[in-house]
Amino acid sequence: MSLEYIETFLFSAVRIATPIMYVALCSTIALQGGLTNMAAESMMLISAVTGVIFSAISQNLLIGILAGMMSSVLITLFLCFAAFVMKVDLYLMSIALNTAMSGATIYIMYVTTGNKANTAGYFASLQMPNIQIPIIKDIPLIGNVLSGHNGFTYLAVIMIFVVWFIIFRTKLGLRIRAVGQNPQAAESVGINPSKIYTIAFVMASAIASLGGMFLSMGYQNMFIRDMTGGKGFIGMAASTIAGASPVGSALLAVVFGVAEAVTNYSKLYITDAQFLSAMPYIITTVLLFVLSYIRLKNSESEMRKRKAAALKAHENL
Amino acid sequence: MAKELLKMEGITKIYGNGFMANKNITFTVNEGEIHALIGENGAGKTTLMKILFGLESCQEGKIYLNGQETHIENPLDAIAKGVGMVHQHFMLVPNLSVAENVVLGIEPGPGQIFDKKTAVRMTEEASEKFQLKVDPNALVRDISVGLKQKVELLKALIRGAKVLILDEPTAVLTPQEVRELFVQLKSLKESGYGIIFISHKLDEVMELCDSATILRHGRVTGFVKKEEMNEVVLSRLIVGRDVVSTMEKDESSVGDTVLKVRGVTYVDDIGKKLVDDVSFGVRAGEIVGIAGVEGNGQNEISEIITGLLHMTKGTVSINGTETSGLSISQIRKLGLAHISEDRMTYGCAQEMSIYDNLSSIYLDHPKFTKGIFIDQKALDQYVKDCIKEFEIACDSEKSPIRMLSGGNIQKVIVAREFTSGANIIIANQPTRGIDVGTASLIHKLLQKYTREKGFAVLLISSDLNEVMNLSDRLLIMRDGRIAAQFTDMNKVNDELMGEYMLGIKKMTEEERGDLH
Amino acid sequence: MKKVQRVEALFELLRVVLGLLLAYIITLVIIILTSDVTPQEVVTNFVLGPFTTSRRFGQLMGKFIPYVLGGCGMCFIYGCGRFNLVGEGIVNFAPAVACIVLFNTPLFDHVPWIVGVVMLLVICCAVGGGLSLIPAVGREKLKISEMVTSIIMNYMLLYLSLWFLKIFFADRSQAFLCSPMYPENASFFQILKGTNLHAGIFVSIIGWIVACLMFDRMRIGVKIRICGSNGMFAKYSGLNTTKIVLIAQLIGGIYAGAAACVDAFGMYTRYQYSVLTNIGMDALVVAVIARKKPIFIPLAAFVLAYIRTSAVVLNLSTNIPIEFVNMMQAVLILFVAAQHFLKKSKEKAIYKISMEENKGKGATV
Amino acid sequence: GGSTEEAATTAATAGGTSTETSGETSGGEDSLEGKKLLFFAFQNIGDYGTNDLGYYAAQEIAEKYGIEMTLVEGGLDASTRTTTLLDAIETGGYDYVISSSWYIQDDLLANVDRFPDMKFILYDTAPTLDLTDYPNVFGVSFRQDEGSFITAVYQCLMSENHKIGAAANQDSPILNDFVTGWLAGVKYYNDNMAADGEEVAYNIAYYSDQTVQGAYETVNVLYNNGCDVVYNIGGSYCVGALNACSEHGGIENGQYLIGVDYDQYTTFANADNEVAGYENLVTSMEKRITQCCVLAFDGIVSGDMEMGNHRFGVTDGGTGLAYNENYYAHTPEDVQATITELEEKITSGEIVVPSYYDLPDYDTFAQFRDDPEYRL
Ligand SMILES: Nc1ncnc2c1ncn2[C@@H]1O[C@H](COP(=O)(O)OP(=O)(O)OP(=O)(O)O)[C@@H](O)[C@H]1O
Ligand SMILES: Nc1ncnc2c1ncn2[C@@H]1O[C@H](COP(=O)(O)OP(=O)(O)OP(=O)(O)O)[C@@H](O)[C@H]1O
Ligand SMILES: [Mg+2]
Ligand SMILES: [Mg+2]
Repeated sequence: MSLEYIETFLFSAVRIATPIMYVALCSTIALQGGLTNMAAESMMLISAVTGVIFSAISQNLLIGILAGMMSSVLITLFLCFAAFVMKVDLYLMSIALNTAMSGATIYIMYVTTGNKANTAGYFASLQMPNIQIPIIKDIPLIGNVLSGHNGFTYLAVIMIFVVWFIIFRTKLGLRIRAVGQNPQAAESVGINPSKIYTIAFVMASAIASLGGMFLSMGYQNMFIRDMTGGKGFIGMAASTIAGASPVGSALLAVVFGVAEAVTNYSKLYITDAQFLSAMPYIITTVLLFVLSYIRLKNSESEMRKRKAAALKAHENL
Repeated sequence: MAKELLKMEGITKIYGNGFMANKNITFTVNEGEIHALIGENGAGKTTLMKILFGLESCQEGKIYLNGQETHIENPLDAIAKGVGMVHQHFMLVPNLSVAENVVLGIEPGPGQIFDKKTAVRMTEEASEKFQLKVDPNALVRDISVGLKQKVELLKALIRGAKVLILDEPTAVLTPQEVRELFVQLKSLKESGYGIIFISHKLDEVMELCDSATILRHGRVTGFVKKEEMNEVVLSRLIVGRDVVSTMEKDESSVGDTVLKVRGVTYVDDIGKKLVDDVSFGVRAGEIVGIAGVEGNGQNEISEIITGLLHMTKGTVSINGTETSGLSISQIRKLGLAHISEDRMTYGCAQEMSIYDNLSSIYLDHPKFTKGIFIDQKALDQYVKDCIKEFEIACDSEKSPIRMLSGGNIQKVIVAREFTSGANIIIANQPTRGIDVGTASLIHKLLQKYTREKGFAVLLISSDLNEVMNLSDRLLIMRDGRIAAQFTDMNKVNDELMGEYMLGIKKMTEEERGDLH
Repeated sequence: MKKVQRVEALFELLRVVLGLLLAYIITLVIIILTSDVTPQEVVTNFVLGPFTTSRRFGQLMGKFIPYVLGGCGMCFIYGCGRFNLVGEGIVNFAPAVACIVLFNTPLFDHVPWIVGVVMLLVICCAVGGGLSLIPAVGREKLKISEMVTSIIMNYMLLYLSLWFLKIFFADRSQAFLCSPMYPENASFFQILKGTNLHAGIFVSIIGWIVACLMFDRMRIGVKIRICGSNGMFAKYSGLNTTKIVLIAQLIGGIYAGAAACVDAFGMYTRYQYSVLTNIGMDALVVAVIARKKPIFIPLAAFVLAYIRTSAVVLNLSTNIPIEFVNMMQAVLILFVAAQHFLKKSKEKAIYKISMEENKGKGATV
Repeated sequence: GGSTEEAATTAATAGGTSTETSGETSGGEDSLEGKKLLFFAFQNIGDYGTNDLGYYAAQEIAEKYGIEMTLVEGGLDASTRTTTLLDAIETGGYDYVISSSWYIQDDLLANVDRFPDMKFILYDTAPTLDLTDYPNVFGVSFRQDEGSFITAVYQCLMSENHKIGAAANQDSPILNDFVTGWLAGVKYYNDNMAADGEEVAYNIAYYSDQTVQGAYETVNVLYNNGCDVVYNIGGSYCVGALNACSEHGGIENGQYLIGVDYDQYTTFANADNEVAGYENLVTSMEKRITQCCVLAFDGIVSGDMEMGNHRFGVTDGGTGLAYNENYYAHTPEDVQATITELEEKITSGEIVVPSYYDLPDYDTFAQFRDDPEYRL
């Protein structure tokens, strides 16, 4: 296997990991607030289509991205209204929203273009450019793997830090964590948990929207129906497995990226396309079980140790 | 005349289920005053305070702060207006540090950035100023209950509260901690704070408070100044009857020890020893009472016996069979029934019908099942009998149990447990928060089943009258151990029990005698 | 108290009916505003469409049949508070396994129709039950969100069933990837010729009756309801909550398997799923509309099948994409499942009653 | 739904003018006035693939004969697809129906006898389909194997790396017919045309999912693995393949892409909105659905063609490479000559291209695909 081959393989792993990373970070924020964000799929879908339409109409990438983000925030506000004001079960509403957005994006596409499959021939969407990183690009292996990616990919890396900072270094982050662990406690000091949930979800939706727009405005330059294809759920699984740690979630997203890249490259040797398609999901499921098992055993043994130590301390008294 | 800090006037609160928890309540708190709010469990004290703190809204009534009428929309509003509350159950975030908990909601730092160092400094300063020593960097989940209480106080004080609400702050404290708390509260009072103190312990109220408002069934039944306070007056206002009404007791014909607890120790998840090497037994035909301040291991004992909790060490045997390794249903089959202290969590499923609630423990019982089906006829008959025998007031056995009043819910639970075919009953707070009529019905039933059917009853209660009146033998728990046993109930009185419960006195093993 | 109970029941009903109406109206307005279709066209096609021809009505019934079974299954799963959505994947996967047996073994040779169909059902149900246990066990034993596992598994099952189709029973003479035609003894015949109303409806009816019996009359049903209503109480009553919750999800899986069976072998002449069918998700919606009570499932299933068929008819005559119904579904769930929808009015009504009752009491005390 | 009416009204005016292709049927045209044509897209139009190609045919027919055309889309919900079609047929009063055979064939054939006066054109049928019992159905199937055979040889001739690739949309029968012909082409080149040691290696990869992204990832892997001329057998997802090709430098960098189904280069070049990277499409293997459907319609109307399943191949122009400006610009003359020669050999029957449908079973095909030494 040549070096070049490995490089291109790793490069594509990073690319594939990008949207998963966004979703993982988005789910991380929600998980820190004590909730599972099941609606990442819809957040991505709506922003993907809105971003394309607005960037094509305005011929301005920034406006496109902002519009995409806004659309994602808007549907998230609807979700929050349903879940925290009208008290619909959050998961139920998220699932309903996912179905709704799959339909709504098709409907929007139909109303604006008359086409129900994709926007390719109708909107010339602007694309986030690929970026060469000055110094890094000249380092042998690393340069070819890490440089030359889409702008959204680097933005995702920045987002890891941003999310970490928000959660662990800001007032809002403290409140999110507090609400996540004990909403009553937060409420007793005047923090409105519903408000914090909403803010957390809105932030999450902004991040997820970048993932959605990476698909339609970075990776491709068009919107295609149901183009997220379950990435939202894989990202959610990543952050669940990583225990809501921003860095851990991002790393796991890369692991999933590698898994999918392996799947893609296996095509040259294994022609069982359908089986290969199932691979990333099989890997995720297995990881989910194995890592959860390890985590459970660890925390159990930790608890046993703590108990034993306490018992000993008492006996020594 | 001291300045009036707070006045609540004509407060009426009806919960979503149509239950009236507060009815036309009026009371005032002055500057530099500790005002007691007392009443039985369920009298509506917490509800009233939740209204004041903006956690619940009321249908009628006005609130005045410093003489001005105000509307308190939410806790933030309350805090801004100088009301602070220390809740009955701690409102702390376990995985955050003390400092983070203290400043939560008023975090220091420029803009949105959280400045942890300043937070720690603020906590240190406040802890200095109010003489509440805490370690700002410790994680809350690792500190003791007493310290947690201090963190709660700090939380309220650092926000500049002038009116402090303390909802049963002493329930979980050790006597030393209570002493310490009282010193701190008195010094706060000197500095002009107005404090609302909720407690079930009359001695504490009489020692600490300047005046008291008494509630019963959501209504004010009296207002007493410090000079007029004495136990008789207060308890009469609280329960609406004279406390000293000992029930007639038959001589018991006691049998074998059917419930044996031997060397039971329980250490909780964070390593705290909640039950410490407890051994005792209950014989057929006797009621053994366990008294103690809540949180001294009584609950854990009852949960260990019933199998809800797994002990760390020791053995429990029921009718001669050890329970370790058995499931709850297997333990029940050995002849154990259980009235849980937490009615709404363990005792019933609110959304389900009375019928389903009555049948919950019979779903594997041969008498009520036909293969995979339920024997509808047998069960219908059983439910009808229960409703009749236990005088459960309901329109239909198919209506959800949450529609019933607390007393009637308790009757359903008692009916189910008493008729389950068990001969040992763990009755944990069987009459908490229910009306006098139902309470005395339950008392009569307990006695009847013990005397006539030879049941063994373990009665755990924080209601001293109840344990004193019903028990044939009384144990007192303190710090997870049995601190005392009384076999002659005529020699027991409130004060004596109090001393043991509060740890002022402790019996030696000889004094305790045979625990069976 | 009786009055309070009546008010509660009334508001419960009102919530469902109003929710449906609102969702309906909102969607109609959106369609009329955003497309060039006239309100008249919308009403004739969308509102009345499903009842205009027997084929359309048959199409409605074709959707209704699996919805009933899937919805009953979700009553058990969702009823015990779990979000196990693997039903979606089961719909694709279980018939694929059944097809392997059908086409690769002699089991179905020369057996009468009833035996063949029962065998199909047994296989699908067994596969469905087994699959739904995977997320369930993950949740109860390892604390993995059953929702995350099940959703990931759905994609896995989709591709695995395509893989099975390809390697085990694809009809290589066809233009696209599909199985050979089902033999007559392994499919549900059409009851109304030329429509989708097929014999699977008998399975649905039986399944529904069994679900109702199980829910109300069988021990397991009561146990599941207790677990769903209050897990702590269930534990206290001596019920093995872990086992019961697992069984509930097993039942849900079995029902999903049955739904898969009637859909795959009733609606189509060959196995030809190539994407997820959405029946699993729709089953959840059906269960929500039915308020998790199997007795109301046929009604709820009919409502959803009606809405979905309306969309097809509208698409047929105006080319408006079918998928807009998905938007409607979200609004519907919002109102039907919202605890706060109409809560204020309900509280006011209850407040009034209890004030009156208290007044009455005051007089007698 | 504006598109349907538009087509109908423009068709009315253009009816009499388009005589150049159907001069011999001039008499019959007037009698088509007032007739109705249904085009049923088994999924959705706008997919740049089989749905669109059929739609173009329907539009062209409507225009040419001045008949009213209605579009109905089946969508992605399989459970409503066939009933939607039957519903449309029963309620619309059509005279002609054009549809792809995919997914709807069985149900349609089971019902066609109820509409003896209606004529059906089913395109992209399996060559094995026997329509003798269905006198009103015209099947259009293709020798995609022949076209792909030529494509493979062309790729071999063009490849600098001696390594070529094909990405197939799905591991399904029709696509495997493409693959069979393509493999035969590569092997034919290696056996008969390549100099010693100059044999061409090949890679085949199936998409993992039928999406633009799936095409992109798959084609990307082929280029990464050193294939410099790649045949993308997935017309709807060409944009993804183009993306991958452009990222590898495109034609300027010696990386070629070959499209499928229709002349994708010309179509994209003429599109209102530029499709990025289209200039890298050196040619396409055309499977002329549009033309053949129109041809079939002409034949039915004029009575020149018998009903039944017809198979269009290189001989009658049904399949073959698109000789467009880009092809001429980038293909050396000797290669062009070789390709023309090859076409003639197929037409004359000197070369017989194996079809997937002739293979005894899937395993034979799999062996042929996976083992470079295996010959049929
Ligand atoms: N959310 C609620 N909905 C309906 N009823 C409630 C609710 N919360 C409390 N209640 C009922 O209101 C009554 C008063 O409760 P409250 O908590 O105020 O009592 P309390 O005086 O604080 O009792 P304790 O001494 O046990 O703390 C009780 O009967 C309780 O069951
Ligand atoms: N935590 C709670 N949440 C919801 N409802 C509650 C709660 N606690 C109590 N209730 C309801 O409050 C109502 C009154 O409860 P409470 O125990 O005070 O009864 P009560 O008025 O004293 O009646 P009784 O005279 O039978 O004791 C009942 O309808 C009960 O179901
Ligand atoms: Mg209270
Ligand atoms: Mg009461």
